Amino acid sequence: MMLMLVISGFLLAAFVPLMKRMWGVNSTYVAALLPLGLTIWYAFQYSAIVNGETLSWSRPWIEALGVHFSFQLDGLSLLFSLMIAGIGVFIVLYTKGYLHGHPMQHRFVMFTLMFMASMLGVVSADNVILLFIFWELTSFTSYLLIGFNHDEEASRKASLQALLVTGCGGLFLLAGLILMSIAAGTTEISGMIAQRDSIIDHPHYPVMLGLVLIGAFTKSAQTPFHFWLPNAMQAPTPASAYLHSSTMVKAGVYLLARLSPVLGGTPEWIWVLTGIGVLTLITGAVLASGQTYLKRLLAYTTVAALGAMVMAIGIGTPKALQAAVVFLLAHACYKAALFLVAGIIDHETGEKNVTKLGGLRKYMPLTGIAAMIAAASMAGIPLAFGFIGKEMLYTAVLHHPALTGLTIIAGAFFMLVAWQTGVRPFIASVKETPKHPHDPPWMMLAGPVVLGIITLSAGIIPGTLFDGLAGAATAAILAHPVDLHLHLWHGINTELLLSIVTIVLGAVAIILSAFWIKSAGKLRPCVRFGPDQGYQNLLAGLVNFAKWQTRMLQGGSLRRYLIIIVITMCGLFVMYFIRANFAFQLNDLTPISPPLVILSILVIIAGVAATMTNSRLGAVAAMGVVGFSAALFFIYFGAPDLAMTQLVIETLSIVLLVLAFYYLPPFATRSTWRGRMRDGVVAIFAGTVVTLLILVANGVQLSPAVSEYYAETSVPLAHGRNIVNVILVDYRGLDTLGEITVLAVAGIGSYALLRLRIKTGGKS
Amino acid sequence: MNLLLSIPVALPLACALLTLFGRRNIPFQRAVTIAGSVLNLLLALLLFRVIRSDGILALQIGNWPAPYGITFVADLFSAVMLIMSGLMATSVAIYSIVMIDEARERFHYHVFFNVLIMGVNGAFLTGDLFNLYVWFETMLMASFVLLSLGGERPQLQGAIKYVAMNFLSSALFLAGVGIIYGITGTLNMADLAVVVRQSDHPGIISIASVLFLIAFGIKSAAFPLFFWLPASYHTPPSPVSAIFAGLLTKVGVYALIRVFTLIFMPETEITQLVILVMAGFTMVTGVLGAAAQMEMRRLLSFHIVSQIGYMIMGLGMYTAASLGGAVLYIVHNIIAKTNLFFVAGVVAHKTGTNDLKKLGGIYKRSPILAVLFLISAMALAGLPPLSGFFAKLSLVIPGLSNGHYVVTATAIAVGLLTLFSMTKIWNEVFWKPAPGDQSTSDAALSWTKQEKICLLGPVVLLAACSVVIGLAGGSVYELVTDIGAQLKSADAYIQAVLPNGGRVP
Amino acid sequence: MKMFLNNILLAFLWAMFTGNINITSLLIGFIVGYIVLGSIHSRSGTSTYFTKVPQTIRFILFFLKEMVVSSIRVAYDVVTPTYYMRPGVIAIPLDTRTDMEIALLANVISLTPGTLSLDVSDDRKTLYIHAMFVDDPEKLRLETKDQMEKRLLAVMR
Amino acid sequence: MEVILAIVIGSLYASGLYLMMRRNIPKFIIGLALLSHGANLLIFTAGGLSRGRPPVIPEGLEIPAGPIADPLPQALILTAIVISFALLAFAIVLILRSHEELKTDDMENLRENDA
Amino acid sequence: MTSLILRRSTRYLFPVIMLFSIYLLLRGHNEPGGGFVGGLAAASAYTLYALAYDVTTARSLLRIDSRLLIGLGLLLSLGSGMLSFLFKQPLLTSQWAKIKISQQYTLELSTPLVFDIGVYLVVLGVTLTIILALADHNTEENEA
Amino acid sequence: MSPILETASTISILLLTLSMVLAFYRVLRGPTPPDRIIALDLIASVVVGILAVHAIRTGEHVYLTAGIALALIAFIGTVALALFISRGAPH
Amino acid sequence: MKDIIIAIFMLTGSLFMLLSAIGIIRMPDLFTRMHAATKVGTVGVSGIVLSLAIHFEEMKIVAPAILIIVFFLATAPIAAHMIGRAAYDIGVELWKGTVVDEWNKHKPKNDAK
Ligand code: NA
Ligand code: NA
Repeated sequence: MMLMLVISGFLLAAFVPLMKRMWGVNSTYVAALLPLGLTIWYAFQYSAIVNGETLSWSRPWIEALGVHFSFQLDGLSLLFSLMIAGIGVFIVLYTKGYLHGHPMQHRFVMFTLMFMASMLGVVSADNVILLFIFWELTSFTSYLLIGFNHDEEASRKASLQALLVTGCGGLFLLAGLILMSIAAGTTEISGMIAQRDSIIDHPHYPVMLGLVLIGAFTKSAQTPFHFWLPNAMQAPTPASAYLHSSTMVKAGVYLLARLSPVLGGTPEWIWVLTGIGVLTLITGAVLASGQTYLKRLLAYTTVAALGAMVMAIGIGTPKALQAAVVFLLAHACYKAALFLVAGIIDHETGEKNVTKLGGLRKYMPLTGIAAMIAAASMAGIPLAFGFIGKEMLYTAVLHHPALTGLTIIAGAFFMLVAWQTGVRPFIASVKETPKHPHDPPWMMLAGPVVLGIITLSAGIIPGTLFDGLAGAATAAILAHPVDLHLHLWHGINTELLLSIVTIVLGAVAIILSAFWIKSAGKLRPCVRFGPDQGYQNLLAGLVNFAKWQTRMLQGGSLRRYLIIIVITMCGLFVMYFIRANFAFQLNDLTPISPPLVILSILVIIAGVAATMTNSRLGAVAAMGVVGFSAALFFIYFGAPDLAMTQLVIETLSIVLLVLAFYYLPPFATRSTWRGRMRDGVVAIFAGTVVTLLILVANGVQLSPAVSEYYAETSVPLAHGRNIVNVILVDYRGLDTLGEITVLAVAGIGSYALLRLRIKTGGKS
Repeated sequence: MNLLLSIPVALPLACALLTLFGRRNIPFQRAVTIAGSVLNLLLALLLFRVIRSDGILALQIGNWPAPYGITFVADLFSAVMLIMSGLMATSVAIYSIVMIDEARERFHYHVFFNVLIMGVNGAFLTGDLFNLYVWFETMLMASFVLLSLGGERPQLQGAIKYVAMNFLSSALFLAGVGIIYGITGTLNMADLAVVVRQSDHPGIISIASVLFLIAFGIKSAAFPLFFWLPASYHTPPSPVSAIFAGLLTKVGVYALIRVFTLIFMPETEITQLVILVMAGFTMVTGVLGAAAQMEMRRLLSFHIVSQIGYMIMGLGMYTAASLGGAVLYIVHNIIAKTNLFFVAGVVAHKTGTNDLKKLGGIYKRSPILAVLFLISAMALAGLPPLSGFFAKLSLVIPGLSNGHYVVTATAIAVGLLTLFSMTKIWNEVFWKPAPGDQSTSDAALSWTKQEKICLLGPVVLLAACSVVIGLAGGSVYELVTDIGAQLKSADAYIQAVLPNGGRVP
Repeated sequence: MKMFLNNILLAFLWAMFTGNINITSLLIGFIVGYIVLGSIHSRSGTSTYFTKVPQTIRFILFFLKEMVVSSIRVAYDVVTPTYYMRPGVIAIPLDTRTDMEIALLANVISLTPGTLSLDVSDDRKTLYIHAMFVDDPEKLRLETKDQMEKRLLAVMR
Repeated sequence: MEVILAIVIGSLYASGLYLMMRRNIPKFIIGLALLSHGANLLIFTAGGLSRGRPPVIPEGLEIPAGPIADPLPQALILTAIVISFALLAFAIVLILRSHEELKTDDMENLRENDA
Repeated sequence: MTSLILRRSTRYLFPVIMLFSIYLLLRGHNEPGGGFVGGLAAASAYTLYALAYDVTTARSLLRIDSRLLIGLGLLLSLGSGMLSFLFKQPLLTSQWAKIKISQQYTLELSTPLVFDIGVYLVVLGVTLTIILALADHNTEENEA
Repeated sequence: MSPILETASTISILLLTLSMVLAFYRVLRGPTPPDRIIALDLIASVVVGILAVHAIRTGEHVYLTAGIALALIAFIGTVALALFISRGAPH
Repeated sequence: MKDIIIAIFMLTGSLFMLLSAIGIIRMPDLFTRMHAATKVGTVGVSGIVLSLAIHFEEMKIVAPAILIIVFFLATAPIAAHMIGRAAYDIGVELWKGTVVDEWNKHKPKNDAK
């Protein structure tokens, strides 16, 4: 059941092309029914989960690898699932308007559904490998979504970047998860929680932690991996709204929250998460403030917000975790709304630069209201949900002055960005835009409006709306129940004061914004030293290194290939010879016969002569001598069949060579003296190794040879007196069958090669 | 039942003969090749079922008792490889109908193809070291001809190097056989396994094993012995590239695994180390080679090298699990790689080039081709839940469990680079707008009925396999675990070949 | 007829190969020979095969003697420090007509006293030989024609 | 004798390899042939040299009268000889065709397709 | 124009060599010889013919396309090996039949012999295919 | 085997091997291509000689067939080589 | 007695072989070397093979032995003729002591390569 629910997005995606054929553009509406249905289903689970129940479902998949279809729906999962499915509804609807008339609209919907399913999988999987599978699928589907406008090079680059960065992180994550599984002896997260000690105390714990964190940080765009997220704004806006504000980028946060009871609480955990989190918070906030393009502005604040969540999880106190959950929820609502609004603005005006926008409230009042609510939430203005989140965050960091200070500064920047993105375009003086704007169709407005309503109501009655869900989620992170209550008003306390400070600072920032943007613009060259440039350099360096390596190794010179192979072989032999550490057993040798010695010298000279001569006839003759001598060896040691075959083949080989040389140019010496010396040394090295090898084998006889059997059975059983022939046609006839097949192919193949000439087409 | 064991060799030879005699009738040749391949596949499936339920089958060719005659042995590993061979033969045979020009068919393409399959099947089945050499030569000779048939310039350039290095490999293999026979007096691999396990001269056996390591290392294109592969695999017609890329190199790996698990591996840790080092460098150099390429088939060729590294990594770790992983990787890679070469061929067929710079817009022009490519490419890159992911996982887990951190980390990192290369193809060939004249280059690709069946059919089939292996991971993995166990402990193999304990001394 | 004789000859040859000269081996030899001859189509006829036998034997003996003698002469020149030879290339006008006769003559000349056939002129009327001991070209020419060609033709015709 | 033969085989391997490394393509063929000779002799030597009788059982006997040379390596070499002959023939044809198409006898001119 | 002497000599040497090759083939099971060396010897005979005359003559002497000869040989070998399937025996299990011709002479028919004949034909066919194709290589034709 | 034959055959083998060495020298030296060919041709004859002496020494007649093969077939190589040097190749 | 005859044949044959080999070393030009190689070599082989025939006596061995001789006699002159012709064709120089070259009259020198 749960498997079907989770992957229903994939199933429906498979039918999207068919739906398109049946219902045309309206199929998008049909597609929206799925997230809607899912949202409703999850909503139905609400009460049970809030009451502390956990829904789990498990089916075996790959037992031996510890991969099961095991899902678990607890508070944390439910929170995310509701977000994913719920926002999914609006995204799909939004697409209908945003990609109106786009021939590939259905494909975008398809990818969105697939992404949704992957995301649901990530947040419901209990098995780490299963989780990883969905994790990778989110990377992959987001690759397709970011690269949706693939005609543009920027889109392709950005999608690749996102894929490589998150994919790279994914691989670290995989290693980390496997190491954790090995340490814990289970692949289920629920099981790992029980085995927490064996993981925490494992000598490889820092490694596991590091690996998992890299995975989470890349996904959630933590500094220094944050750079891919702003670039990913090449994606169509609904994708950005979905992936890069409310869902995918939060997968890392989810993972940290999910594994917090397994890995968390250690000093390493706390320091790294808090440090990276706050660093990301500040980086994102500062970089955001210098931007003028709508979506990039939003993207950088997303980075910052993710940093805040990571920081909160790192702190790890119940209050901090609560803050993380609530902030996450609030952020999802306002950021998705703002992205959608940004898309509407872009769609309606054709303008992306906030400084060139103004007075839109006249043309798109509804959009403006929704945008301003979202902006208020982002700025942390009371009555908006964001205020609650920010207050709680302050509570969480309060004990630490540095964190508090940095958070306040970030909050001020948030307010600036909220102003830039959600307010200014609507209230500033009217500016000309490429297109004449007006409120978008309802499908596009639905998202911002509904999210605005939620933001507002959650800001006013947070407890009623989210006490249960946030509590259950926090409980899941803590792995024990908590009592959580959200209030708009806590009385006058430090947090409130900090909020006021933030708002004042933010107001100042807004007033100084024009100046700030200008000076921040000057800072932009600094980005050259940032991680984005690092990524570019790394990639270019990789390709250059690859080219260099390929030139070195695969340069096209056969002799170099051969030399490398031969030296490798000889090197290995030498290594083995030395390691084996034995003496040659040169006993039991056949007595030396002077004529054979002479013959041997003859063969050696002939071989060397063949290498030295530039006379083709000389080479052929030398070869002939080697052949005749080999035949004589065969005769001396009792192999008449071999000798005869060798002699006849020698003749035919000569004919063949003569024919070949008729068509080929005469021999020529092309190598330098040095080259010949080098080849000679390598060849002699190889020859020496072969000689040693034979001598090694010569002294050993581990068991009697099987051929005794042939001598005994050749006449009585195989009816032949020439044992060699009997072996060839009977005992080992299959060898011969294979061999004549080789021959046949050589014959027919040579014929075909000689006769068939196909002129090369394009390639010269 | 075990009498059937010789059919995978006899049948392709019979088909080769039929196609030789029917050389003027091309439709007849095609029908014979396809029918033969399908029969082979069915037979392999049947054998697999039998072996899965009844255990290892052995057949004494010529009715001479082992170890005196030649034994054919089919354990699970062999059976799976036979299925692969049948599957590849079938899909390539169908694919060839469109992709091989009639001139080559008139010049006995089908003969060579069938002989190639015969050699491959023989190599998978034989339990005799010298017989293995013969099948390697059969395969090799057929591949020489297939590679050069047609005599186009790039073909010939590649073929010379291919011939040179594979000849060297054969010479070393032959030398190895000679030495091994000299030392042990037997060629039967099960008998060898017995002799070696009882011997007190491990050093000498392991010295002899170097010859096999190099010989099979060359055949399977491991570092630093792979040079012939990128030099040649992109030059012949695409069906030939496809069968080479998918099946042929894996025969080398098969031999490596077979010989080293059965005969040499029990010997020494150093061999394991050597293999692991080889594996790591193979992965890295291959994938970097691919990163430097701007031509589809060349890029894919380097990837073959890279992925061979994974397979021999499984051998190098030498646990039941890692051996199973290696087998799974082989299976996955045969399917995915063949399919990628198929797609590359189709792209070249439709556009006239495989040059990434000149290509583009295929995503728009043929979404179906794009999807099919993407499935295989992502399978290759190890995207879950496709076959490649589990294949990699089944190597990574034993790697991390047994403390082979360096090579495992390499394997994981190379996965990312593989992804990089696959997306490069995807970007350049499919996503990027076609360079040049938009009006002609944006038109949707049209497929004749024959093309639909012969080009897309096999591609769909193999892509489906990649998906199914991933999704049906449970039973597949159970199978490879059993294969790994069978390989790790040679007992069942020896028992099947030498039921009476072999020779009476 | 010639065909038949050839066949018999081959059958005999077969028996000699096997070393068992008896009916069965001759019979098999005949069959094998038939196949061999059947695979080529040679046709040129003489009929007086049986009458030539004594002449042939005499010629063979003469030839063998000449061969040994000439070998000794050459060998002598090889071992002795000074060269006694007076080599030269001589043209010998031919009376032989058929190709077979020319070929046989040339081969026989090659194997006998210090002479070596180099080539036959295109009009088949002259045989060029290399001789080791050319004291007088005319004498050598006559000797060769008289001793070799005449005897050979006697056998052949 | 084994030692001497081992040296002979080593020298054949060396000569063969050296010729295969030449830039001049026709020399490659000779290298191939020498290497094959080396491999054949290697099997012969490694299989055990013996001054025994040839492995032909005299007529009328059931089993050989005395020790015989090991017939198995001989059979293997016979197979290998013929295979290397086929390889040699094919290599010759291939090199000939390459020379025709590529118009060069220099191995170093065959680089364009490698990477 | 090749040498007249060579051509004439070839006419009588050719059948002799062929005979020798068949002799080698048939005695192979009991004495040195066999299909390989027999086939090679036969190929030498045809090669001699091609050298003395020309390729066309040598081809016409063979009468049958050498590639078919290869196929025929392989077919014989494979067929003799598969005969054992009839008796439910493994591939290449030898079958023997003795036919008594006369008192001393028994004709032994056996699958190994047929197998060896196949080898002979393949070796002959292959060698000839290659040598003849090489020898008249300059013609450009694309006909199979 | 009698001592006479033993000695004679040993001397013979040595003489023949020596002949081979000398012929081989001519193969290496040339100077003209035909020189190499006749030397190779002579080596073939020497091989038959060695073969025959070896047959006597061992009492094995099975080597004889190899002698026939050489006598009948080796000259074909010589013919091919001769044709090669005179005209480049046969056709 | 028989052994002595065998030994004589064998040694004579071998000696002839050696002389033939010395011949092709010592003789001044190709054509004279050919005399040594062809004739002396053939006689040498024949001697050795004859000794073999005498040694074994049986028809089974004598017949093939004779065949070896016959075949040598049949093929050696052909080979010699082909080489001689080729040598003359490509203009291999005759020894300076050559007394007469009648072929040259019919064959213009520029024909040689
Ligand atoms: Na030994
Ligand atoms: Na040994």
